[in-house]
Amino acid sequence: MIATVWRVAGVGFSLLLILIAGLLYGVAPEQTSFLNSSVGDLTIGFAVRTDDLTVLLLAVVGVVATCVQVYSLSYLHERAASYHALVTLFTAAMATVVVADSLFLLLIGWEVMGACSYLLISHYWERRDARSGAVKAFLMTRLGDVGFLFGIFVLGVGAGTFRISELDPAQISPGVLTAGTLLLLVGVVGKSAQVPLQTWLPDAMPGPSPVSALIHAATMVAAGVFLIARLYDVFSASATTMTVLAVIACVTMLFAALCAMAAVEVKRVLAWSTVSQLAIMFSALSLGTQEGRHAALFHLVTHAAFKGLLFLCAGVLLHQVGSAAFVVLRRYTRRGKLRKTLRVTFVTMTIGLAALAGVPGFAGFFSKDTVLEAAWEHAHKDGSAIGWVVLASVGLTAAFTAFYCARLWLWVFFRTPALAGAMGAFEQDDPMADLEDPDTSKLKEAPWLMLGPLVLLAVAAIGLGYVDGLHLNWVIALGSTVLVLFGVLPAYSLWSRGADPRPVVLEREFGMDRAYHGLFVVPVRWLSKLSVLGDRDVIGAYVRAVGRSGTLASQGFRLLQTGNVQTYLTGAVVGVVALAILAGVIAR
Amino acid sequence: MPLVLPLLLAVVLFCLGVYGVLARRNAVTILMSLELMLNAVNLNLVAFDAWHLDGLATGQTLAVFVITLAAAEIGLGLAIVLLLFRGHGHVDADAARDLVEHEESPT
Amino acid sequence: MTTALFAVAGAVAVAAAVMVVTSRRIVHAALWLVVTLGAVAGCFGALHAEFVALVQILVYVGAIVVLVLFALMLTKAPTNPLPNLTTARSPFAAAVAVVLALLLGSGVVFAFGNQKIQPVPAGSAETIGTSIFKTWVLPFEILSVLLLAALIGAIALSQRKKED
Amino acid sequence: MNAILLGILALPLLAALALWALPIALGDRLAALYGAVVSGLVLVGSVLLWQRTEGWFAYSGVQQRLGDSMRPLAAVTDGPWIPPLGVRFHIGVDSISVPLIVLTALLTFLCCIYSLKITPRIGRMRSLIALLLVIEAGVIGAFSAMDLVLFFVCFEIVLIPMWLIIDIWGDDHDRAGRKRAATTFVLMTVFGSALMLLGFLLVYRQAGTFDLVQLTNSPVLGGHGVPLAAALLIAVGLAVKVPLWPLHIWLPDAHAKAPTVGSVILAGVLLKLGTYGLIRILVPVLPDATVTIAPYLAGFSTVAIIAGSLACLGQTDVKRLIAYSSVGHMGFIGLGIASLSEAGMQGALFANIAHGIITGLLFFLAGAIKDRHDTSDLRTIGRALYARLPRIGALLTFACLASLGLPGLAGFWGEMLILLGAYNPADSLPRATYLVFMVIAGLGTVLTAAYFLRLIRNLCQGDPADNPASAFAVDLSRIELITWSPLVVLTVLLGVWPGLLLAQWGNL
Repeated sequence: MIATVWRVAGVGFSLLLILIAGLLYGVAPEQTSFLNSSVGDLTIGFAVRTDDLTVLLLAVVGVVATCVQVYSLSYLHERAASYHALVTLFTAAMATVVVADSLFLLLIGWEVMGACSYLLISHYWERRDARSGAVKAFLMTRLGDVGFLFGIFVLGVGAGTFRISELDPAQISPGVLTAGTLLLLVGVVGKSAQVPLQTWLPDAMPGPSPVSALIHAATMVAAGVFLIARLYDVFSASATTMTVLAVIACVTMLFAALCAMAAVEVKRVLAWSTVSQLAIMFSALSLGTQEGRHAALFHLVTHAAFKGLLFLCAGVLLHQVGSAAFVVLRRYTRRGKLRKTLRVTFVTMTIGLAALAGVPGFAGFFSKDTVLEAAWEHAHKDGSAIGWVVLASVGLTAAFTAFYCARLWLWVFFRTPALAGAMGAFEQDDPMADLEDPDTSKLKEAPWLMLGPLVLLAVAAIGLGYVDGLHLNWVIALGSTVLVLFGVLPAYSLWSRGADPRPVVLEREFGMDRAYHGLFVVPVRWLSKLSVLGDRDVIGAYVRAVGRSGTLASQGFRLLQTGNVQTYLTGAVVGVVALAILAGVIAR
Repeated sequence: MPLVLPLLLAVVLFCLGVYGVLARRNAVTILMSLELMLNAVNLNLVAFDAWHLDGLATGQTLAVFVITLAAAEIGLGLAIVLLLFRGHGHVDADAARDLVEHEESPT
Repeated sequence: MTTALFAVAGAVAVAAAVMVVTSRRIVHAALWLVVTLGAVAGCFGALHAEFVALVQILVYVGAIVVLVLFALMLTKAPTNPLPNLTTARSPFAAAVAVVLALLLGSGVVFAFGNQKIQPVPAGSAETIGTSIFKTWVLPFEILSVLLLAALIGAIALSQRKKED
Repeated sequence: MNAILLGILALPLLAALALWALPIALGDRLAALYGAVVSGLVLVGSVLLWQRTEGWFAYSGVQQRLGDSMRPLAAVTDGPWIPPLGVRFHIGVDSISVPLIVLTALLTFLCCIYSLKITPRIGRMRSLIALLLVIEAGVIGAFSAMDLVLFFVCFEIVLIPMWLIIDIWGDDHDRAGRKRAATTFVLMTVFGSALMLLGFLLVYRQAGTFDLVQLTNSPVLGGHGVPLAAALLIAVGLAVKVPLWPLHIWLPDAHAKAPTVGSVILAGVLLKLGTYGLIRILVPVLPDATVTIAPYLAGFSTVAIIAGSLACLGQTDVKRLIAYSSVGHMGFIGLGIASLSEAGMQGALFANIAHGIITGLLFFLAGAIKDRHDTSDLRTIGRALYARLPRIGALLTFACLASLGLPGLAGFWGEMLILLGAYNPADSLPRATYLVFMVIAGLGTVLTAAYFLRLIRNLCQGDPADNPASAFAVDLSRIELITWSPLVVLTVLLGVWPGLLLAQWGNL
């Protein structure tokens, strides 16, 4: 009963968000603040605002949340009540972030999202990887949030107010501005899993797929982009932060794309792809121009649509086939079995992958092109080095993206023409996986409750491209299509030869996860043992020593009691004499 | 006669008494030296009475009282010495170590 | 003249006291005690405190020393010279006594260095009797109670246990 | 007004004495009921005291002298108590002490209700309730004392009952451990309060009065010499109680061996005496000396945060873990006080209340888990608590998230204001060191998150197949729900609307 209540509440709330977004569309931007209390000369309080950015994000969050809630109705049955409640709480937190005008209200939404993602990743808490993935996710985002909090302090105290609308970059001294924005950047990097703090997103995949779709594709990780867009004039006012952002974005883009190319599980590929696409949005923002901001937001919207779609399709694969690993899915590709039975999923996943790869005509193509155009204009007209770097890296990433999308698509849905189905491609670590025919009798299409959202998102993945008007720069459009081809052809040729050469360094994702474990987790565990022993043996020893010294002293004095009456008398007389002398001395 | 003469005599007698009490081994000789100390006190009282002359002969009265007190005290002292003798067979004050604290097991 | 008498008696008293404290034979120590007490009684006489002198001889020499001699007899005190007369601490005790003597002596000399005693005979039994029974009646009565208590105490202490 | 204050002071004491006078045959439930009624009255009385007091009476900024316009205390009763010593029975409340008094009354009331059904295995309920009431009276007396000696007396009254509670009703398996823990607790605290008394006497010698109101108006100036010595003594004395880092080792043992009710009162209320003493006595009365020792106090507090969190990471006993987390949180409060800025002070006061509520809830939960498994050792309790005791597991997760300072819950605002205070401390304090402390404290919050999540992972999550439910593990009972729901509601209320408390200290 509780489960149905929360299911209805979940779907209702996300629909409500869409309704609010609709109502607020076109309303003049204004802010209201409430529950303020003053601390010294600063006021700590809450404030909300509505403007075009809020409406846009509310719409995106609403749509994706509705799709996820509906999808989860049939996807998930055990512990549904807590699941739906947490997803609703998450959606509310994301809405708070989007609507907040006071930095503290934004921080509250920001960290409640982190907590919800922790709880939802560990939804299947009987699985080991879910437990460890959840803790890693929360700690890394929490580390980022500490930087975020310090950033709020620096900016708030510098500008004398914690209200976003009142943050005027002119009043804040450049040093404080750069420090504040850099610290906020730490929070953003933590939350959107950019390079230094990126290892938690791929490990967050054991969570249910709808959660991955909502949190780790569309909303939470995009909150960083939203924050920079919201504080865009503050961020663009400090050049150093922009260069740092550009560097981080470009590095993450290439890093994530390379890792995606070597991943062997559908959700992990999509996770790395999300990190890479987010980096593209950040690179657009780092240009510092209004076109950059517009391109980033446009890419954010389209990305939310097609990445959400892809994760939900992966969910269907997981739900129907039981696993999303290439090695398992390949067994069902004989005579196109997978394609024919999961027909709708196949079509929608193809649309999603096409949009992600940037195949012309799909939403991804248009949004990536706006990013390329913004980079080109910034580089060409303003002649800034960042422009050229961003242009080059986005182009390269487009090619890589096309490569891993085609690889994923071909390996999952199509049987390689190579001899004996290219046994060695994925199975070298799974010796008993002979490619015999699994009984595909039980394989059947997902229920309509799951397919509905897929179709809706598929339509969005195509339609959204045209929503922003068709002002295309033909040269760049042609260039990006060529890049996509450069990505797809190698994938096709490798697939046709049945080989999947995964370099070890990419497979282990540059060893960063093990390095972090060695650098931080092991020393902290060692320090904790030291602290516990320190308390028990070092400080405890001193306290016990004080106690022991008491008893030792008393034993010492007991020796004086010899039992001889005369010694006592002598002692007494000596005492009297001494006192008499003392009295004499003092009297003088 | 200078007042200080009897007082110095009393001091000497008193200190001899103290030495006797602290140094002598036999309990009875301790009591004897105690008597010496009391005599020194009497001497002091009488000397001050002669010097002060308050008309009431306070010093000498107190001397008489001290003498009676000494009598009572020596009676009891000797009773105790007899008990010591009966208990231990000797009256050596140095050897009577009953008051010592026995080393019980530390708690 | 009284000063000379007093000095002689004092010297005798001190000599006898030294012998009491240091003599090796305990019975001799008791007898030297008699001489000391007699000399002190002489000193009282020199200070014109005749009644106190007489009481001193009567009570001290007559009663207390006799009691001591009885005690010596009862505790079978050896008459031959004792080998270890004083305890190991005697030098320390002597030092303490000497320091005490110096302290008290200096105190007395410092306080009453130049005082003189006028020889006014006021020690007769009649003056002592009037002062005891006029001003010092209460202490006198309490003293009698004290003597009674001492008496009972002595008896209780020397009670022979039924069993042994 | 002062009748109410006198009432809530005298009522628990008289009730305790009356309880002892009653015949032994008084049943446990009846005694608990009696305790509940009395502490309920005290709670109502304390809430009545909560009226719009004119902000913080004591001394705020280091330079900004309070001037003559001393804000009047509420509910003042001022009578001569020991005339020759000049000691007066001077009690009064203002916006600092009222929230703490309400917290004390609430926690004691919840403990009495909790004891209606759930009683420790050994010892009689009758004297336990009486001891709780005596502690409540002592603590409320300390919070409202406006005279140094009266504060000291109330500070001491509280010790012996807590010692008895740990000693008699403690962990029934380990008798020697119980006794050692209780004795270490009392001896270290008494050592601390002896030093504090020395400090008070030095202050008396300097200022000539014990009265806090006069001392705050004409504080003992001078950053070196006797005022510094007095400040040091008082600081060390209170630091034992706070507890700050090197003097904290009595806390884990005391909590591990105390009964549930004892732990809640010890953590929720007794620790606040130390921080309240710092705010009420050290800062206003010895301003310049406090400025001299503030960086060291901040240093020790930061070490306490890190050492406490690290120690938690290595714990296997639930109650010891929560006790060490209290060391970490009190380290935060110490840092807030040592920053001597408005934000820092308000953060410390807010964190005081928040810590009392959240750690009270945590100890109730730990006690419930311990009673159900008869041990508080994580390894023997087993894992997958979500499967066996879903509601208690959910509540434990909520309490852990609140305690690690999740924004939106009470734990966040205190720590955030403290970090803000450390960001711009009072002008006379070395800004650079405080920035370093702020960064370390920030990392401390990550460590705090680490050990709480580790607790949830090792206790609540896990494969239910290999963790069968223990025999008498019944999930949340009705009495527990009633006792804990006020704490949960307060945590959320203070988290969503911090203005409720911050407005009290608004115009510093």
